[in-house]
Amino acid sequence: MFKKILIANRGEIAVRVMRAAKELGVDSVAIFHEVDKEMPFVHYADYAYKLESETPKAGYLDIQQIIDIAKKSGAEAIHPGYGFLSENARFSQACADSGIKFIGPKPHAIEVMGNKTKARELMAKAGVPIVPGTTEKITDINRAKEIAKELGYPVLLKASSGGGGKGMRKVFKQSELSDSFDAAQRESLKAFGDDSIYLEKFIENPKHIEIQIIADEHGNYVHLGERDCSIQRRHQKVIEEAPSTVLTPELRQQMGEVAVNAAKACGYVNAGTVEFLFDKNKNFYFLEMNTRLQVEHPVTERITGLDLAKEQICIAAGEKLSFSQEDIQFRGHSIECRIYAEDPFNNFLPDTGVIKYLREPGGKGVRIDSGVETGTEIGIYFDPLLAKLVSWGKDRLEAISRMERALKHYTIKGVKTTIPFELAVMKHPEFRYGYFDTGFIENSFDFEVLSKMKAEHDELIAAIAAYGYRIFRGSQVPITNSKPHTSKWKQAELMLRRQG
Amino acid sequence: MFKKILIANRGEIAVRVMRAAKELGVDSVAIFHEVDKEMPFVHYADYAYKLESETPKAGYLDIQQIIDIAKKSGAEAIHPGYGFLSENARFSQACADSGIKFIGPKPHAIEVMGNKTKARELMAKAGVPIVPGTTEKITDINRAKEIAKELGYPVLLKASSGGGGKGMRKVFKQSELSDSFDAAQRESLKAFGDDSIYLEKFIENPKHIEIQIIADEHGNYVHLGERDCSIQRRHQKVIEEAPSTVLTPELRQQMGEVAVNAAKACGYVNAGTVEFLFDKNKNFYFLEMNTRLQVEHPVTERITGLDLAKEQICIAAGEKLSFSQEDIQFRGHSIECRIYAEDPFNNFLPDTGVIKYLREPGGKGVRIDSGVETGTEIGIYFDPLLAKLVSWGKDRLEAISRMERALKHYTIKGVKTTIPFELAVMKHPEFRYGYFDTGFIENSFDFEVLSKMKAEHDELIAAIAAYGYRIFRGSQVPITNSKPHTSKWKQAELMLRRQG
Amino acid sequence: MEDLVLKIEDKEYYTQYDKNDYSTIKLNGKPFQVELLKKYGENIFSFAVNQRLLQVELVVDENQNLIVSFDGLSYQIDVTNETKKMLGKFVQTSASGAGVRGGQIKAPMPGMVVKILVEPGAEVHKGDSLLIVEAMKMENALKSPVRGKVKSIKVNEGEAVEKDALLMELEPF
Amino acid sequence: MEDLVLKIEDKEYYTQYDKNDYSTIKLNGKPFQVELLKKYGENIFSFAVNQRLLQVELVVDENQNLIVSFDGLSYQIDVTNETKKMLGKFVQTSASGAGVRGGQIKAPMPGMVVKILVEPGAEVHKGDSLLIVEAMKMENALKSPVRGKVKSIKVNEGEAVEKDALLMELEPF
Repeated sequence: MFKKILIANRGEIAVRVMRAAKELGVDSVAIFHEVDKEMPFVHYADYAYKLESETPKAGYLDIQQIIDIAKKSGAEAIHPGYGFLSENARFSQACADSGIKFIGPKPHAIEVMGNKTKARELMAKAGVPIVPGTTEKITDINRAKEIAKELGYPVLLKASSGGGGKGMRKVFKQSELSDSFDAAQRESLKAFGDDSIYLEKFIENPKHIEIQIIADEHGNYVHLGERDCSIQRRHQKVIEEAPSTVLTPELRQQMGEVAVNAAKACGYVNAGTVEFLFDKNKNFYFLEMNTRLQVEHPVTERITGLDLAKEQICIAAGEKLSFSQEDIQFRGHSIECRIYAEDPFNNFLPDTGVIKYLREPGGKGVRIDSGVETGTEIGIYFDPLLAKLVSWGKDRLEAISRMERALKHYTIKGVKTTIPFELAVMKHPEFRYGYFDTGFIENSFDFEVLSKMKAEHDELIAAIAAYGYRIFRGSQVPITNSKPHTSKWKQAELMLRRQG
Repeated sequence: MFKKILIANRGEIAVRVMRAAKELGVDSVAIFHEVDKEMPFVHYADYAYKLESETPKAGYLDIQQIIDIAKKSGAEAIHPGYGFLSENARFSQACADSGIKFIGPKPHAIEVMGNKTKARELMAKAGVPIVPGTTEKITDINRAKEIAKELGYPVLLKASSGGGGKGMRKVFKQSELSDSFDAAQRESLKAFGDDSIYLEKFIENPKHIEIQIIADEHGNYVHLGERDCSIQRRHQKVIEEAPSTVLTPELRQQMGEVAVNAAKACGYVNAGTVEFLFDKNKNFYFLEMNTRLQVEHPVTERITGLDLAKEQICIAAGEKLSFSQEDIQFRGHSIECRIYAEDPFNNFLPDTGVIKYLREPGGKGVRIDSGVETGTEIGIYFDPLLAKLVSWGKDRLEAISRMERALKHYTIKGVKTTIPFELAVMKHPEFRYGYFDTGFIENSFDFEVLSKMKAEHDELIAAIAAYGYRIFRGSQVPITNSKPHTSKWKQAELMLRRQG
Repeated sequence: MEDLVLKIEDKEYYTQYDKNDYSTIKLNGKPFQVELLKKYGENIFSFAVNQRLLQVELVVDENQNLIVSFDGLSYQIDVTNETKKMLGKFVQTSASGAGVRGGQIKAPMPGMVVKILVEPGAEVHKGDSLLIVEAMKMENALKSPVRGKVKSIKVNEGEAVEKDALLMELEPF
Repeated sequence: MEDLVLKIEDKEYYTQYDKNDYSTIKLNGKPFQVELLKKYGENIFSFAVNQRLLQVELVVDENQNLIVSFDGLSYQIDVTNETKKMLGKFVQTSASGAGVRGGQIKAPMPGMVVKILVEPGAEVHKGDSLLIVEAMKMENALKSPVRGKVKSIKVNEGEAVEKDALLMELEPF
């Protein structure tokens, strides 16, 4: 096992990987840009090195500087987390060239799966079902029009070297194509430095179902069941769960085997996820493979009992998987709510500010993976994910009711968060009964619900407001912040004991 | 199901029961003495009523006042937590008389099991193995001397209506008997209002192993495996785990059946615990039955997946158990560390003060049941239990390594806590290999270890101290609390994007 | 203190105070017992209303409206102008609300103006996109809250803007 | 700043400062880079020492000793008297330490004196029980830290005492 590893990431995922390292007795090295100096992940590490870069983000993407720090610090391996360099084949290669172990797949697997066109070809060859579409990189709007006509509307535009919903656009009719193509190109260029776009048949309102797989360097492959990540806003997941309400054990088995074949086809090593679109007729189509740990990995951890981040480190250290397919058993149900600094009342617009008060829920069946604390400043430099709240229950309804009580107690002041939205989803009949797809927020979720939640407490709020006005007017707040004088009580208690 | 229940307790256990209520959609009513006004449990409730009493503790023991509040608030049932009125048969009776459901066993079961003498008789009749000893309540030192001689030293003195280690004394030779008897009587009188003492043969360095049972009102009994609670200081548990390292599946089955028989013998309903002394030859002897939820119930919850507090409420609402003995499966290993405001470097002397900084661990496999927050004042009125930290792992070593990383991150400033001690136990070879008994702290644990933990970081601490002295001298602290001016960064970032 | 009328969302509460008892308040004739149990820090309080516990944040916005936040939801309380003035003296004023206020379109967060979709003098309908601001890698269309005319545009495409910067002024019809 | 000698537990560190660089410190000739990264609030800091992160609490006790707390352990740092004096001006003094100090037996916490086990003038050995104080329902025997003679007893049985109250004075042999 390694003695020391570097975590080339920030926020909650850096903390999560460091926890795994600590439990394995491995020291963690954090890297951080000056703006992140006070973030919890820096101070959770055993060692921390500052990144020098023009912008905060550039530091976390600076392959050479990160490898230099790894060498200087004596780190033997690098965990990339998700985002940043996690799916960058050049980084994986640069690590290998420097004699540092990359905790993730080999460059080849990242490269193939990072290229939608190559990935589709490979998957088709491996017998993995794929969505009808082109294998051509398109930068010309006229060519895009031709292809869209062939496929038939609706079509989906995707950044050809993208991921995470950036540069993605649905187009329902030809008149919308031009504007959407422009926007997709702009976003794609900024996010990935490549403005080529890929077109495919748009599967309307599918479920997003993905299979977690894991593979060691000794040719052992295991699938760990599915996650249903259909609750999305802006094509980005916001609530995930395992297992899915729509899979039978047979279908789970079948999709698991397909996912393992997909992984084998690219010689995959380490933890990875094969994403599928799942339509109303229970057909599933390969969407993409994420060659890294996912944000939503905790729901799989919770129902399997495995620690995926620890498994990743052990695999990179050359260990064999300590379990086989037959050992994997699922227990109960787990849900994750991503807590974003966004305003659900205003189209999930990201919010910034300083967290001036933070109170986290706890107790049975509740897990929090957080990257923030009271006093943390949420800036504009990075994605606005603050923390992940994960619940477990012996069945889905218990997981939901536990999530509800946890969300209600989760208090974050200073920035707007997705918590009220997630609370409303937990109460939503379609979500509760499991009938939902990726169109849930657009088609099923009535944002008026959030306003109705207010009406429930109108009267109590009015009473507090009335009290507030009186206090403010008299400038007289009848609250004793000072504790009652203790010696009075103590004296009384002690006297009583003497008599007793 | 009830609409509203009252929780006749305070601190972490009140919060724990309220969480269960919230998940069942039941409103919680807190009761609190003025000194507890700012404690989290009050503000976690849906409703809160103030207790009027001469001393803080007296309020939580005032049966009539609590029942009056229950009626006034519309609560249909009362959960007593542990301690206070939880094992008071008169309280269970008074609830029944007032038409309020007591969430716990019937008065008869509490009464029988609360009386060591009666309990022994009943258990002997039910075929439960018991420790040799008297069935006589003793208040006369001369009678105590006679009996001790008969049993042969060492003997154990116990408050005849006691529990929790109060009024308990080991006596190894006759010359010590008189002093110990006096002290046991004094403590017993204060704690339970009864100075009668009970003598039994002292089993040297047994393990303390207890079986969790649960029973509904329809005659269904299920046992939920054991907890090993052998790590004790002052006869009070401080670290517990499930399963125990010394039980075989057969022995677990056998002890489980004995525990169910014990429960059946007193017509037990609700959750309860049958405690056993477990000697070196794997003999087990009935110690007592706790007719309430235990502090350490979370470790059983974690390996069975059940929510015992919710089950209690459902049982009191007249529901049948939703599982049978065959449904109970154990998964992995769970450990609980009780976080006390005590000084492990000074004989676990309770500490008082204000928690001026609190940081709790989180992440996979970690559960915290806490009763405090930053700003909470820890006074002298109640037991110094601040919180419980519970870890789970796929095996015992993973549970231990996870507990270690969680304890290391758990920061409580303002009062001394048991955390450094618990960290040292996790590293202790005898604990790690599972060879320990109730004599662990007295016989096996070398408190010098705590000093040695210091030596590890001597040099780093010296460097900080040296830096500190220089700063203090110059009164010049080179730390920027203010964040770097964001608009500079933002401007740079935005400029870059425009160019990119 | 004299009685006042509070308005929350679209409901009105006629509020009567008890001269001698701070904690007794009548709303539309219905009595409430209000007790302030705890202060958590900056503007966060734990109240008991008829023994019901609520943790709320109280702030006053730039227009002297009291904003009560509870369970992640914000309630704006309207009162008479006279009451507002008194209020301003005692409670900390929150960071000004962002987004749209009256006919002013403000930047809801720091970002860059990517595209301006309307011209001065243009007529816009409620819901029409006015301009696109990029922040945190995402493009966000700012939409018109009213039907009206574009009075003036205060920014240019490609311009970096601070939170709350005035972007555009509308003249509602 | 001139060099000084720090003592932690029983180890001595000869400390040399760099005139121009605050963060460079030599201990017994070995160089350390110390950086103060963050302040959490009252006396709690996050330091990096040779990039190694430590969250510590720094307080100064009543005797002007610097106390560094780390991972639940407390380290007492001894320096020359002169250094202590300067120090006192800049760091908050912690609540006074309780228990036994010199020949004085103090109450380690608020409680009640249940029993006094020795008489004035009595000779006591190290570890002998002197008196029993009850707190939080538990009886705690206070033991003699030294071999010596009981000089005076300042409390009576049944008396309630505050934390740090002087209970007894011993004259060590």
